[in-house]
Amino acid sequence: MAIRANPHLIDELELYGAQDVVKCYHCGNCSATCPFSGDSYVFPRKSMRYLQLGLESCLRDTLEPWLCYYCGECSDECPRGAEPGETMMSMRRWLTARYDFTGISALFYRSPKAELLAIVLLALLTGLGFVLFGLSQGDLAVYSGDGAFLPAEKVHLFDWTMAGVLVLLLGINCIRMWWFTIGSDRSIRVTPLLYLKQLFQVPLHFMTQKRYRDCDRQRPWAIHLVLMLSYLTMLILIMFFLHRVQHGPGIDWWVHGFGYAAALGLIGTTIYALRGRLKQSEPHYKHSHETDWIFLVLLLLVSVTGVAQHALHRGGFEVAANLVYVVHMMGVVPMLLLEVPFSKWSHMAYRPLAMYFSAIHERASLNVPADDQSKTPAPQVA
Amino acid sequence: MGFEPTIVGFLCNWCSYTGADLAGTARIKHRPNLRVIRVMCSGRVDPTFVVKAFASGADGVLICGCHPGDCHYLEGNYKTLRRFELLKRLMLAYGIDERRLRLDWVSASEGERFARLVDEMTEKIQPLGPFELGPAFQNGTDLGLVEGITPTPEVSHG
Amino acid sequence: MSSTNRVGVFFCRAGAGRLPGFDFAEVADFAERLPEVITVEDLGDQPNLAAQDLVSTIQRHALDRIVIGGGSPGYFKPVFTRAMAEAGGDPDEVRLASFGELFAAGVDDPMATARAITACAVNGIPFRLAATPDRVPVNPETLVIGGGVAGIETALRIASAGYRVHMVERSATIGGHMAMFDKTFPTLDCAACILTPKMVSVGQHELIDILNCSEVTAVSGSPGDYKVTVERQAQRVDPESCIACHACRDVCPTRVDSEFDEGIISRKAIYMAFPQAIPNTYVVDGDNCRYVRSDGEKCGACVKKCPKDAIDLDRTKSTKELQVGNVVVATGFETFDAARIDRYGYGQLPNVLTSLEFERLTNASGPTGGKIVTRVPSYNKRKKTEEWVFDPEGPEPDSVAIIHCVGSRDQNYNPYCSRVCCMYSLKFAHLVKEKLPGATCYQFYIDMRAFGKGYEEFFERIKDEGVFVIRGRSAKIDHRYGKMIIKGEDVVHDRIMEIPVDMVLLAVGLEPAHGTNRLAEVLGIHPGPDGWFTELNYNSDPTSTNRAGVHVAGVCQGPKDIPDTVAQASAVAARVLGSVISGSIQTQPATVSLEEISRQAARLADASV
Amino acid sequence: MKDKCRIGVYICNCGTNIARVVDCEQVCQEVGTLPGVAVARAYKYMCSNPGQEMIIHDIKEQMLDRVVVAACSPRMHEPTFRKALEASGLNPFMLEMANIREQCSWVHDDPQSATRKAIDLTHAAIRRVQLHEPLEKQEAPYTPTTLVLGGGIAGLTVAMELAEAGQQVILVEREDRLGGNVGRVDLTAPYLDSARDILTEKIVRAEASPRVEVLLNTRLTELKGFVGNFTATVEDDTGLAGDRAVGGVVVCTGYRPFDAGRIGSLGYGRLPDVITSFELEQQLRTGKLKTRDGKTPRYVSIVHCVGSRNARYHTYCSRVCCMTALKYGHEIKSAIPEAMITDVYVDMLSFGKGGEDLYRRTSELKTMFLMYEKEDYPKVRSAEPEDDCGMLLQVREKLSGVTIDVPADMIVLMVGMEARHDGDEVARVVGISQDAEGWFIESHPKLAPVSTPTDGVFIAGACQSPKDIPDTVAQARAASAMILAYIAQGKVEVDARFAEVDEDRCSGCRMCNELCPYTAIIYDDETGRSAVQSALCKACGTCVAACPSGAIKARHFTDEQIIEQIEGVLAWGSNQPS
Repeated sequence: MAIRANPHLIDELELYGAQDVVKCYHCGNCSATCPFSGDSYVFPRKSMRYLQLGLESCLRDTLEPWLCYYCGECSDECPRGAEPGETMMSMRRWLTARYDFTGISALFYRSPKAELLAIVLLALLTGLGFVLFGLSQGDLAVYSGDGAFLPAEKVHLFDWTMAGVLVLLLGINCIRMWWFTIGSDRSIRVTPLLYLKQLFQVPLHFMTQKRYRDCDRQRPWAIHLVLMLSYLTMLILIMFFLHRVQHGPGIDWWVHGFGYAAALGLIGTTIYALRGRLKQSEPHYKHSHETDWIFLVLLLLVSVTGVAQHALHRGGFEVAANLVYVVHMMGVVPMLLLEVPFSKWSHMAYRPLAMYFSAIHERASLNVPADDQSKTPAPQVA
Repeated sequence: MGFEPTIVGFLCNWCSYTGADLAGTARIKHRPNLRVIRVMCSGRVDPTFVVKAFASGADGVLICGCHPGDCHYLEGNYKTLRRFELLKRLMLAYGIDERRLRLDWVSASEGERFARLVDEMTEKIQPLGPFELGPAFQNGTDLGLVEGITPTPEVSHG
Repeated sequence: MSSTNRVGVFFCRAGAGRLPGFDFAEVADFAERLPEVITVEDLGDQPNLAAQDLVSTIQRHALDRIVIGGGSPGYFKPVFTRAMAEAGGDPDEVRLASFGELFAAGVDDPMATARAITACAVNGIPFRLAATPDRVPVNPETLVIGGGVAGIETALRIASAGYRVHMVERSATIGGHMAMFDKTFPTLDCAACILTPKMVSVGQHELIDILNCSEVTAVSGSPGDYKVTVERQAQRVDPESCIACHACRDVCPTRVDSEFDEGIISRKAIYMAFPQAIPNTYVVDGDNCRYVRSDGEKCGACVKKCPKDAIDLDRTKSTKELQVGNVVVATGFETFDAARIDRYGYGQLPNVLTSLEFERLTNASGPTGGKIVTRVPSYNKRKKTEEWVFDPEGPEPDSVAIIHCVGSRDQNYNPYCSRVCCMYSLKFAHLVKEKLPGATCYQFYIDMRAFGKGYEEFFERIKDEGVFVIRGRSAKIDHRYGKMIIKGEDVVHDRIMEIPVDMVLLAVGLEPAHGTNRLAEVLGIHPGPDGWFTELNYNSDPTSTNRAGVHVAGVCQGPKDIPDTVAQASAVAARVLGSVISGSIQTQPATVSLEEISRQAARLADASV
Repeated sequence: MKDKCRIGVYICNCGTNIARVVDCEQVCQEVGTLPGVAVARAYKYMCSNPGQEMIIHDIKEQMLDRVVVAACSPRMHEPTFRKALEASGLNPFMLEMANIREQCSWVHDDPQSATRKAIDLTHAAIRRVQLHEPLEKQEAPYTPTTLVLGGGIAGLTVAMELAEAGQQVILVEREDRLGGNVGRVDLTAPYLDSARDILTEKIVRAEASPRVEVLLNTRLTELKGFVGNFTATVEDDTGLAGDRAVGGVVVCTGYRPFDAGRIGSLGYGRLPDVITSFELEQQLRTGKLKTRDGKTPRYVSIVHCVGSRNARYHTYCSRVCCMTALKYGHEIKSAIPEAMITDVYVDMLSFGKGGEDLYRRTSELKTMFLMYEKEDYPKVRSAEPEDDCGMLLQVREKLSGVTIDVPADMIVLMVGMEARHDGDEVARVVGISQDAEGWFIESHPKLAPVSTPTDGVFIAGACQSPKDIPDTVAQARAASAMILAYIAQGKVEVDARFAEVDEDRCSGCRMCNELCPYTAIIYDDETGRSAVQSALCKACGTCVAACPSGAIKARHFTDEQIIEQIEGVLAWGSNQPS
């Protein structure tokens, strides 16, 4: 069956940042340059072709954009300036929107203004909510302990509720991702055992980003890993030790020690990334979608306010600490609620999942009698 | 080792000789049995040349010209065609197998056709074995058909 | 056509990259004052124009002729034509005032030319028709710069008509790159068989003077009568006396890389580029000669050895003044420096060769006598180092990969297509298959550009010979376990190829010869953005330049294969002969008066009625 | 006479071209002992300067009076070696060549039999050359008027080039207007300049020039005579014929577009909105870019290689279609900015100056490029109402591996170039040949790209093979250069190889008079003998073969020479014990 070409898809992807893909003339240089492109997955060229031809379903069902870590080698050596790296990035944005069943993601990527508006609204709502809540039950001059403006156990409860919502939203999106990429693929048969056997891939890739390290340039991997681990540390601290985190004014080194390290990591890497994007210092910083800026700014804001409330609390400026806490929450809530399921941050789920799915796919397709896999091409006699 | 016949080819300068050259530039391999003699036009091929060739030990004779209608000299090859009919009868009279003599058309662009022609002709003559002068032929020579035009008889063979 | 046209002039700046520093306002101002012009609009650099807006503009002003001005106004013509048709006007009355072409070629007063072009378009007459050239007397002698196949062809054509030609060649021999080639595509006849007889004819022709080891340093004068200064390196071997006996070469102690053999073997400091060189005499490479470098202190062995006393190492460079009517520039090309792309490993990996190196390797008169072998390590006693050399008895490669578009079609290097690489790569594949029937041969290409007579047939034949053609540009060459691994994507079969090969041939593209810019300055002509000389008009005058009597032939105008080069070189000869036979040369008019335009327009209108 | 011959025999290795298969040393040794042979040498490149010098040196030093060169085809280098003989003071006709490259080393693999053949051929040449006679070249005046066949861009360029050099031109055009196929084009690739401006200039100048005689609706029906002295018979539509004396002829008859209807799957002729590139050009010129039912197309598809690069139609590439298609991309986008353009191609041949740039710019317009396998043409069908487009084009897209339906309201077929249907008539009249595809054959693609085997007749432009405008103009000028060189010389050398009648032996039967295709043999009533007019004779030798009394002699192809050659090629075989 022939698939109908959709000449408009390329316009759509342009909104997601794929401005230069039109220039590609398919020399294949990018795929051959990419250290990940190999036996079972050959990219980025093929995905770029799907995009140029508007083969929406092919593009939706591919895992390839998630296998790319954007080292930028391909873009550097592209003879036409087609920016394959950035195109893959844009496809990841587009895929995020496709996995998202609510359509919010698509709205945000296509119209960053809408995202900004949503963030501001949600922030104001959060701020208002927390101020009203704080005033209703606590004292603005108390940061922790009894009568705290924002008591840790309540915030804790709030955090866990929010986490529940996030997991639900992201979970549905992840299932959709599974359906598109594996579930609906009739050409392979995946046994439950295989799913189980490969499950280790998810935490492995989540924690180590080990594939990223195979890129020729290792620095981006290191930066990304620091950011990722810092964030994870912070997440654990907040989700499980919030009480001890907020406790003070004395320093609880067992908790705060980790907190300091994580905060340093977060602030350091976000500033590095922002600086890089401003100066376009590295290939993967050359092109910035509006959502990239929003994400980084939010993350920096949240980290800085987190550190600030901690410092103010230690310094005895309880009122200021509480106010900054509110601002902190005004950053945290939109960041988590909007970025995690609908925008850039969803990739922390999709990427390890993609590694998992690709490993499954690879093994499952080994069972299928494959066409000629030999390295030497058949003579192309007409 | 099989018998390798020697064939004398009369090729017109404009089409067939060029076609044979084209077979060369295109490296179309063929049997090495043909010995080409260039004439300006296939119409130049005097029947005595053919007789002379057989008399001198050729196992076959191939005459090639431009395709009918394409002659560089407008209609020289038509004249060849008419003359060829006569020649065939002469061959018959001499008792020469008619497969040993062939007239065909090769244009300047038909290198491949030329190569095929040489191969075909060689393969056809091979089973016939070396050409032997029949008595009739010798009589013919005695009659002076060939003698008349043979130049200075004192030429020694290399 | 009545003389009361209602003309609208529209300026489109988009794509004005061809017009650096162009003052649109000035031309617009000029256009406004032309009698028939009703409206002048500057449409800025919007790339897309809405037909509906244009229709209403046309109807509002009741325009019956439209002139689009700009660098490449043709890009906007269809929408104007459509608008004109929809507005009920005559679609043929959409005229172009294209400034780009003359700008690129370079004219003395570009704004005056732009005004004239606009006025011509407003009057509905092509600029080239209105601008009738003047004729000035011409000196019948011609200077040909460059002794490659283009220069040779031009010189022979002119000389065979009975006119004198001076041929200036930078290197020691004429013949250029073609003399280095083994076979030529697609007929595979040997380059030497075609070229050397022509070289012989040039050398023997009494009307052709060859000035080898010479360069043009200054040109003055006006069209039809140019004074040219040629600087000639010291002629240390008297060409009249030299009998090419090699005695001098045998005693010369200095070895340098042979330019003719692309450095894969060496030559002496006194040398003849190749045995068939024209002029067929030895020359001294002053930069490397031990005697010259030491100011006569050392060596001088060749002088004593010469049986004809033809060598005088103390001679110095000389200059020569020539008076000519026409100058033909045929300076050709040099190949892209493959070392610029480090992932191909050229210069590091001994068996990565450029196309010219392979031409020499496979050439019967080359260093291996035409045997295709790989380089092997060998101890150089003189330099006391290990180096990789071609040994005629060395190992033959089992597999050869050919990478197309090296340095071409790549915005990081040269964005243009070099036009000949596809075909010569196919030729290489054939030579490999012919000489090493057991070898495997791979071609990595992007688009197969087999466009000439018999080329596509040649491509088919190469495929039938069992050459693997892989669509996909190879990205890199790794070196593992003593083999080179070439990595590329086979984009048609969607797989990554990692093929171990013994030899890689880089189909390097063409670049303007060094010194092109300086020569352009000396001659007052213009190299384009890619560095090739700009012709006066791409379509109708592909061999003339903005300076009357200065012509471009062959690759220096843009990459070309041999048949196209020969055709273009003969075309230049036609221009030269046309002028010398008629005794006068046409100047290139850059402007034309308004009176002349209206006079011509009236004539044209009468003619077409 | 023969005994006293001193023959020099030179065997060329041609690099390895000959030496790879033929053992040149063995040839040298074997023929060196033949009677009459004074010297036999083998050398790497006989045609190079040292090679020629060697021959000249030997002629002088060894007192040679005849030379045999065993090398490439005489069609290639006979003139070269003749010049060498001349340079040494020998008559150029004292040369004979043995073709041991094209007809031996290049076509045989077995060294032994190839060497045998080379020896036989060389032997024959040695035998033949002994009977060569010095012939004197003759000169004839050159008429400085040129006949240009075809009024397209090539013909107009030749005409103007010659007219501007002050020479007379007769421009013969079969149609009722000048301009040819370029006249149907609006803008040129890659800079989108006006084709009309280029043509108008040339046409107006040609029509106004007192030196150019333009004959419209006219054909060349006969060309008699020889270089410098042709008589051309031109005939117009009404059957009115006239003779013109011309010195040279330039054939610029161009091409015709491929008939797209021959490829059924593309739907040309079946579906109204499948049009050819020439029809699109017409729409662009008139500003009416519409589908057949008057709508503005939203989807336009351009299909490359229609009739080109396909063994069933034409194997060759038509060279200009890719660039033209890229140009259309821009033009359609300009006329209809909202249109979606798809470009279905095989390989993108944007090779000329500015070509790659045009390709990139067309890509940037979001043109969708689809690649199909050569010969696997897309299939066009009418769309269903729900498809929201006029037609669907099914392409097996190579770079994605997916079969794709491309929506299209208008499909433009880039029809290739084809040799004109009247090419064979032209070829016959002017005496040139055509290749298998019908293109005129040049003498040599690199040595003489515009010359033909008939002296004084040149070819230029797309009648030789597909070409774009700059290449056509270059070729047209190249042909002008050849003509101008003749004009500058003012004379031509006439082939010394003509037939002669031995009056003593001629019986006056007049058989030859009828046979001669050039009516060069005239019967003299007074003497009762026939005589050949040497300038008209083209040396075919038909009369020689036919003369019952053997009275006619073909100079340089005498009966004796040919018979000697026959004996030569067979000499070795007859010496062998059978």
